[in-house]
Amino acid sequence: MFELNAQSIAFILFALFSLGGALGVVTTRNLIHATLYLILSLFGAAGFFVLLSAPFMAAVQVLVYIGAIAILIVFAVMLTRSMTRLSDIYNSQWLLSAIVAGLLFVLLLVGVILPVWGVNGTQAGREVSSIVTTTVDLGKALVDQNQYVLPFEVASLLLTAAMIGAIVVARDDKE
Amino acid sequence: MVPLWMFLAVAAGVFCIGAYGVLSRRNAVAILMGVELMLNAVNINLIAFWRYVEPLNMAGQAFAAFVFVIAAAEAAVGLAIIISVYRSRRSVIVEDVDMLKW
Amino acid sequence: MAVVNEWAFIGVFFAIAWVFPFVPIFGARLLAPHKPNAIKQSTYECGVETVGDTWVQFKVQYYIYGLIFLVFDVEIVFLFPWALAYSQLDFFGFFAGLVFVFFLFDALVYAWRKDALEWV
Amino acid sequence: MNDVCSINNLTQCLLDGGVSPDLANLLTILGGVVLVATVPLVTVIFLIWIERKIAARVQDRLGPNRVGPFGLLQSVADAVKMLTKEDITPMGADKFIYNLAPIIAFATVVLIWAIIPFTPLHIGADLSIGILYFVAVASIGTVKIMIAGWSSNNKYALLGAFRTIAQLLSYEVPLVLSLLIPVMIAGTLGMQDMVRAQGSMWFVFMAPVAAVMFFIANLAETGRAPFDLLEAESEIIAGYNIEYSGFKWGMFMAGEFMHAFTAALLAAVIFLGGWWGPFVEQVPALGFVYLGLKTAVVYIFGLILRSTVPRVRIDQLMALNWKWLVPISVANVLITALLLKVVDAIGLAPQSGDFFAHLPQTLVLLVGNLVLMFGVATVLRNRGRAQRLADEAAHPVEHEDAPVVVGAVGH
Repeated sequence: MFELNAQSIAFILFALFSLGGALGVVTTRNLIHATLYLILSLFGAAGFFVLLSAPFMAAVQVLVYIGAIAILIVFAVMLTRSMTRLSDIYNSQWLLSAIVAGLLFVLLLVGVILPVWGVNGTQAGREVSSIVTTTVDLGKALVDQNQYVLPFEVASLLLTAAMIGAIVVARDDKE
Repeated sequence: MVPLWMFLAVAAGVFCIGAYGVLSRRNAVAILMGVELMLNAVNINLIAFWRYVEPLNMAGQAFAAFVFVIAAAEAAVGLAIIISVYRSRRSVIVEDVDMLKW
Repeated sequence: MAVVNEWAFIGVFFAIAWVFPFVPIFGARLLAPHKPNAIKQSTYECGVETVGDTWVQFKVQYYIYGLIFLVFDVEIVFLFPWALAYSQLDFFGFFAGLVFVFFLFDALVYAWRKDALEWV
Repeated sequence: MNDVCSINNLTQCLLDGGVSPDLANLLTILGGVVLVATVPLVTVIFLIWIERKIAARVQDRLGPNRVGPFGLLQSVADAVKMLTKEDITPMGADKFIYNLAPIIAFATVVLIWAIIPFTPLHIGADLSIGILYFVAVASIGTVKIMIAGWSSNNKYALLGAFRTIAQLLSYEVPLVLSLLIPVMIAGTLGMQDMVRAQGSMWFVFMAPVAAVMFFIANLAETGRAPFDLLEAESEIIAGYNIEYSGFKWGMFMAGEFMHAFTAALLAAVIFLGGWWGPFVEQVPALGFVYLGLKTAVVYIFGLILRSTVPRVRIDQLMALNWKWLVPISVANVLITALLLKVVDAIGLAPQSGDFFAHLPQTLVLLVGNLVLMFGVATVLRNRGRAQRLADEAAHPVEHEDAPVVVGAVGH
């Protein structure tokens, strides 16, 4: 059921990136290091998108998350000087949070994922289609009046609004 | 091909780690990074289900695309708020920002 | 199969590309002298001794540029599928793109009028 | 059938030799990767020589002429020198990240070469999202500068890194916007298809504004004069790589030289028809020659520009991008989109692949671009005149003894 070929090796590698990076993000004291772990984790997810035949999404992932959001986080870390002052990176409820997160994971895995899509799950026998839609179809769907043209325009409006709001909030009015 | 449940398991793992970060970190920027991880886990799920269940329907990819938009807007506004709070209160620790508490 | 091969090529390329710069750097480590001392390793800033913390306070303007870039980047990325499918779209497709770009331009005009694009 | 083993039939050759299919596949890919990745390494040695020679000629000097014929081996000598230089890690530096940055700097440039179509047959990986791959890899470039500046534990390195990141981020916007136009005309993101679509007409004739934008944005992305604020010695003593020495510094420099060349290569592929030229379909190897010639034209133009114009200030740099390049690029996207639909509606869209079928569409797009250029020129002229009049009103100049301005040439 799980043979060792190029795809599965790549999957294991990306899973390690993804999970290891995520663990690094939540455990590192230095926030610049945490951002680098975040980049690693996001890169692993981009690898998943390639394996799932959605290369456009992989490119967007690298471009938007690594090229823009990670840089923005670094700017914010620098602007708030937030890595030098913290003596304690976790709050008082960290143990409770860890238990909740662990329980949530077990619940998701044992309660939902394995019974439905696992080896003997109810949906395990589904045929996986070898035909997939391409980026051209995505482009058509995004501007089709019966599909996603409204969300497409609203997304643009949302980003504009976010930018205006962020400029207003971030700028120093005293200047 | 790699079975679907493995993708889902990794996504669930990333989501829970992100949730742990959000719940336990004191620094606001670190909390924001946790939120980004959670959004990213959702994206892995969306694309995995799109590929394995409905590869001919654009909904999965289109939804993932809009999640990107949300993530970008959230990072931009969230970090702007953090910078603004830091300017007025000289702190990015969420417990220090408790004016609305009673 | 061909598609998988293309990406396998990229994967191997990612693995190999790190080796090329690593080899000479590692070679230099073997060949070059290595005699560190405190003066040599001290931070070089303008010839005088360095003062204070490296984490100087940065202007918020850097963040504003990053912010505007982020918004533009995300919007342009969504224009790529549109541009890719453009020859197969009807006039409504052009109109949808026009409205999308109009909002983008709107954001730029706002930032301009609010002097958010000025360096100082 | 074919007795000679070459990279084109390596898989078959290995299979005949009794190697298992998976291993044969892997070996083929590995061979291709090593081949594609070695080309930029060899090229960069000559690039540095060409760059120094041309800069020297422009400034009426001789340039390197001692080591080897015409000084050709100068770069090799430099490399040997750098290998034996002591490499200093400053105190307080973040060791791992400090060492990682030059590796990323070089690797990200090499990675772009994976998608360059050299001839109709020779391309590393013809990805379906080729152009976006380039944009994505290029955007990793900001990360290397950020971590190099941060890990050095030096105020000037950090300040230089922040300025550089602001510059790179800003100029990425017109860069990516200008790439939308070839994608729109060709209807593909793949690099090989992009070159094929230029068989009868290069995109530079259909989209000259986009080509100029791509060129200018790339000058800024690669840190070439007049946008070389990355290494502004006079303002911020060097930039993000100030604390690096030995071969690590060399990696930043080699990466920069190669990035400039790679940008010229991409401009040739996307706008100047790539490997297209006479008889290239009969003899695919000619593609290397044509692509090389076109790249050389773009690259040498950039070099001459580099040694001619002085450096801009950072506020001018930002204003140029956000107030000129970005609005022009956005307008250009809309004009091209509208004209393409109009051309389609009145039936002028090319029906076949030959030159005359493409002529009407090209002319319409060219006229649209010229109108845009003329509009920009008019705005520039009017604003320049208003500025001049305001200046003269404020400071009356006596024209007889106007001061002689000694212009700063190059650096």
